[in-house]
Amino acid sequence: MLNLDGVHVCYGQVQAVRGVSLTVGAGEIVTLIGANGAGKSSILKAVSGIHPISGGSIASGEIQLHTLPAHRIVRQGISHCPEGRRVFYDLTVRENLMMGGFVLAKAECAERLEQVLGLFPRLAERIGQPGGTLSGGEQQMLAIGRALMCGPKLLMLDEPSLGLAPLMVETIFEAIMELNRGGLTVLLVEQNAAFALGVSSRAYVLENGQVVLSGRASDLAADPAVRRAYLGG
Amino acid sequence: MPENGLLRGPLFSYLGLILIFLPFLRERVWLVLPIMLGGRLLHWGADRISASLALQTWREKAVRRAGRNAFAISLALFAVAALIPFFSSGYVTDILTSVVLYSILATALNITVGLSGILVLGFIGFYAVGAYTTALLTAKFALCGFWLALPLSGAAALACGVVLGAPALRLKGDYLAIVTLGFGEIVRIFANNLDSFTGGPNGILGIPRPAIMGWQLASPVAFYLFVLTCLGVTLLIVTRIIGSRYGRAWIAVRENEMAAAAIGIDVFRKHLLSFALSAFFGGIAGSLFAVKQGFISPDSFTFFESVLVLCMVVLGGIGNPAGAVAGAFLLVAVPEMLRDFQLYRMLVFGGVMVAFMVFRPNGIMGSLTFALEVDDSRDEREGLP
Amino acid sequence: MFFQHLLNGITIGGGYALIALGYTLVYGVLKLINFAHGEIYMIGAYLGFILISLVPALPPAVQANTMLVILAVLLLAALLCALYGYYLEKICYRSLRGAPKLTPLISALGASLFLQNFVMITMGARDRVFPPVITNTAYTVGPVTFTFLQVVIISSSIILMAGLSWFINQTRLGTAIRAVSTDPYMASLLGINVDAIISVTFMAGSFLAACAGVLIGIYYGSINFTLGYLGGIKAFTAAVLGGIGNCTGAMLGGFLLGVIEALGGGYFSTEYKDVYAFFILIAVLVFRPAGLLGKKGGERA
Amino acid sequence: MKKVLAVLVAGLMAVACTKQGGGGDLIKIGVAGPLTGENAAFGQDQLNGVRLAVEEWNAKGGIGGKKIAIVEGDDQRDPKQAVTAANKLVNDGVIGVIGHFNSNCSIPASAVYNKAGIPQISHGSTNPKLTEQNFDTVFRVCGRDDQQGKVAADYVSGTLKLKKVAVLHDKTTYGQGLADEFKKALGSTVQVVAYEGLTTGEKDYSPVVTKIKSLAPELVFFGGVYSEGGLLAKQFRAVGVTVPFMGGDGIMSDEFIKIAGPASEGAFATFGPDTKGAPAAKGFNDSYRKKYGEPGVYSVYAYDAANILLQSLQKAGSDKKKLLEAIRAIDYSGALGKVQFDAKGDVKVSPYVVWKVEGGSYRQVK
Repeated sequence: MLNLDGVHVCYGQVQAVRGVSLTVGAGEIVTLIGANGAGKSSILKAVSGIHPISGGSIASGEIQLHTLPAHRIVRQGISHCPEGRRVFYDLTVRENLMMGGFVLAKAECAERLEQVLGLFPRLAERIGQPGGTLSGGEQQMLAIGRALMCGPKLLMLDEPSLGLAPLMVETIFEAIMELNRGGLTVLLVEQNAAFALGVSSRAYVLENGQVVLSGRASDLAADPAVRRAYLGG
Repeated sequence: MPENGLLRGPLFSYLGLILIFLPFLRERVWLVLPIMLGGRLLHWGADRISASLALQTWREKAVRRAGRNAFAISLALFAVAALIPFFSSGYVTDILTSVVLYSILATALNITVGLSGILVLGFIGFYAVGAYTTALLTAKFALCGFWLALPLSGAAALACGVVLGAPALRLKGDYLAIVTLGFGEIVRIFANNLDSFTGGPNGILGIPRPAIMGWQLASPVAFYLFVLTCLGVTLLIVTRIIGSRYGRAWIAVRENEMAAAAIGIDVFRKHLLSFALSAFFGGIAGSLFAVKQGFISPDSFTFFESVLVLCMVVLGGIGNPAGAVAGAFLLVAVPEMLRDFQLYRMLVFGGVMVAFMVFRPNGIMGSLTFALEVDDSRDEREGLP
Repeated sequence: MFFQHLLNGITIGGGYALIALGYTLVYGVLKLINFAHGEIYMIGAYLGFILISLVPALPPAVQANTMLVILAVLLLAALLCALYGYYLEKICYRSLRGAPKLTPLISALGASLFLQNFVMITMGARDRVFPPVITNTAYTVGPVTFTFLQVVIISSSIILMAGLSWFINQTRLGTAIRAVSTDPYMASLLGINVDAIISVTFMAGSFLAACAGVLIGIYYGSINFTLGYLGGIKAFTAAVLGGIGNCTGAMLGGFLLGVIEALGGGYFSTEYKDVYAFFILIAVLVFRPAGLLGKKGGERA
Repeated sequence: MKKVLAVLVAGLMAVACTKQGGGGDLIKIGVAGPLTGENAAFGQDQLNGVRLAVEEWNAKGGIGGKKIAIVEGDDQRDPKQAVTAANKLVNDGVIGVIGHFNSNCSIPASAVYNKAGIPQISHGSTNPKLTEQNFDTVFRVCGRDDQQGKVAADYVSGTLKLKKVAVLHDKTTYGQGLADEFKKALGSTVQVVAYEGLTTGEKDYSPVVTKIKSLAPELVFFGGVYSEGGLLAKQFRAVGVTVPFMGGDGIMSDEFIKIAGPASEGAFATFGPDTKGAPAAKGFNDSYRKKYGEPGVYSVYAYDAANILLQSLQKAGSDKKKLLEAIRAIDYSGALGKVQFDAKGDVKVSPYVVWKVEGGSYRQVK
């Protein structure tokens, strides 16, 4: 589904990602865990084409993603739900969702809208409200719903639980798992390592822009070093 | 990165658009086409050249080296500038005097635009206040000599700066910009309409040249040397201020207002101070302009002039005092050099301005720190791991 | 007399509003002031003039249909002018994306000078006189005298604004423009081609400016190459008055500016007409720092 | 970067060079005026007028075996640019200057020419101040606004016998100067019901038109040029004000009639006597039309100014003092008729007459 090979990402003089290689197989939930500044978000940005890579390659099947501009990558079925939700504040919930389906034909878009509203009934209640008036959790639902509108094969989620009440976090993660059961591949970046490892099949641990550990999520959850560093005990 | 489609598409389409004007074309218009073509080709060439990293590092090194020896270099440049009129004509001296006057003006504007990051679109208003103060004091009402009028002109402009700044500086970015634009226009309209006071559109004639110890600065060369000295003093004061604690506070405010406020800098007062200071030097420049021309009228203080001065600051490199001088030189001297293009002068000038920005978006001497600050635009900054 | 001034103000305000929309649209997506917009308006007027002068070459049967001809001229001029807007953005702005904030200002001004002088050279420095395409009958209702052309101007500016409103609020492309202006980064993550949207925005703004140019050319009857300067400043003021970045604000600002000028000029002195406008602007900004309909926080960081 | 700049500079020079025909065997005369910018139309008329005169002289073999060349000085109607352009012309070694056009440019520039001791013959600056500076280098072939204002005022109060007029001007040195002189010359019998300034470059004058309509004057006088004048006349007519419109030499142009359309009918303008129909100017008109199209009203003034300069030069030689004396003593008769200068540099005979638009073109009425 997704192959990163020796990817480097730079911000000016700063090297954020140094030679990361990882794979995400079809139908998997893969988690990237690591401290702030470990390079997790940078990897997602590199995949979605928002930030250019300075070395290595990113491929999905035959397609070299890093050669495409950002707006073309969505058309490859890769959707990126960034950190901080970034709901369009002035646009209504419906408009927000419709924007998620911008790459689709109009009829198809309306169809997807029904599906997404089915997944998040809360959004259906708020359909005419501007995005900015929603609560944090609702905004997160909207952000995920919007990312799903294009009917992606791979969904990249950046910190979906950030700043949410625990109950809401559970709702969100349940939705993610349900989507996964429906065949969606998920690449997750999460600070809440306990939750993340609980839902995912495999995980990579990043430090200073490099992969230091990788393996099955359950194995990593049992790893003493990981427990000490990320699971608080 | 998106492919560079600049070369292929527009050329032919522009040709098409020009053809719309065809029924009215005269033979001479074909001169325009090579210029447009040339512009595109140059752009393409510049892309190629700036792509080579060697140039970038070469430039950085040169800038650093120049930075270390800034004082010596400026002294040498001033010496050269002071000698030029002795080897050239009155016309060149006249142009150079204009360059120096605009340099003072651009340096003054650079205090707000460059150091505090405030966009000012009506800066010429302060210049006008200074010029009219001098004209009224020395010519119209003959109340005092130039040497008293000079600081008074600065003071009058400074007072305007405070009066305008106190309410306006609470506004943000482009809103502030248009308030200053309004100010500039209001000053000009009043100057044009208060006939009995400012002479209306006729302006004020017969402003005497200053005298130093009884020696009238009547000759163009003497006057040129005088304004050059004024520029030197202005630059010295401004660079001193930049290097001081105040200057660093300004830069802090420019880089990040919130953070500056958080460490206890009173952002509003810093802005007001820089605004007033900038107005003061603008007034001084206006006063010098009045005695240079010997005649002022509202025509000299249009919005276009404000924009021209702003262009000097940006073209030279925002926040860099040397850049302001370079920008002034470029924008005064280049149109003069282009006089031989006659009818096409301003057309070519416009084209050169566009080309210049496309080649060197940071200005001729854009300070490196500023360039870096701008490079990480919003999106990337948020993504910094 | 008050109503007469009001009507005069609304007529001229309609033109300001159409141009102001261009500033506001571009400001929305790029967060910068398109200083060459006034020149685009001027170009639009000239394109209209060129097209109208071609009308006598048409078969008489077509010419007889005056309104249709004018509509066609308006549309064609606006579409051609949209191309100017497209290339203006491509040459002066696109290559400067990510450059210091004031840099595009210079290239825009350079483009202004270029376009202005280009038109001066190709079309001549003299005023160009629009052929009188519509017989301009005057009507008097009570104390107010208005002309047929005034009605045309006001109604077409309202129709155009309604059209823009529909485009921005009801279509997918329009929603994408709004999305890009709130968060271009997120928009590109959703597969929206931000560059293309910016081009569309410039084209829409230029389209409206050209309409204003042609209408004003027909209304006043003469145009010259310096037209864009004053029109540009006034419309920019209107856009800020209403709250730059806000389309309704631009329309409101345009009409308001026109009315202020008409009333100020009519009741006090014409010489200070622009002063009233700027004073009101400053007063409004002091109390509402982001314009009449702007968002509280002023501009986004 | 250096390379690019080099290419750029080389390109500029290449184009620049094609425009220059160097050589020291030339007599240079300056043409200073608004060659670009808002008033470029006037500037181009002026330039073409001078060009025609120079071509004629060159066709005759020049002066003293030397060809005559024109050096252009563009002032963009900006006084500051005017001083710069004047300095440039002086520096280029011109023996005399035709121009400037706008009074606000002529006045500051005249100081430069005076200092250099070279003659300046303005073809269109009518503001009295120009020749009131005691400069022996300043001449003009056009009249003065005080003469012109008086002729207009006399016509209004004497011939038309009107009692109420509105006075408008465009807030320029020329326009306001003329309006003031007109107002001054009206005397006590005529009431000025409105005196207002307009902004040049604007299209909409409805506030002032509405206001003046309510004051019901019997005539509207406008000090300014045709761009604004035409629009004003048109807008007055559109709201039903049918009283005559009057202006100075600035609206004396076919452009005025074109812009105002039918509203120009019956409008008055003060200007010099007929040149287009005058037999003396026939030669000028014919050859101008052939080369540059329809002459602007000031083309002939520029043409004659150039002829006066060149004729004096032929007589006096290149000595500056002698040249000035020769111009002052000239008894010229050309397209404009007879031209002689008084001590100040003004023309001896006040040239103004009143014109009226009848049947879509200007006719001399007095």
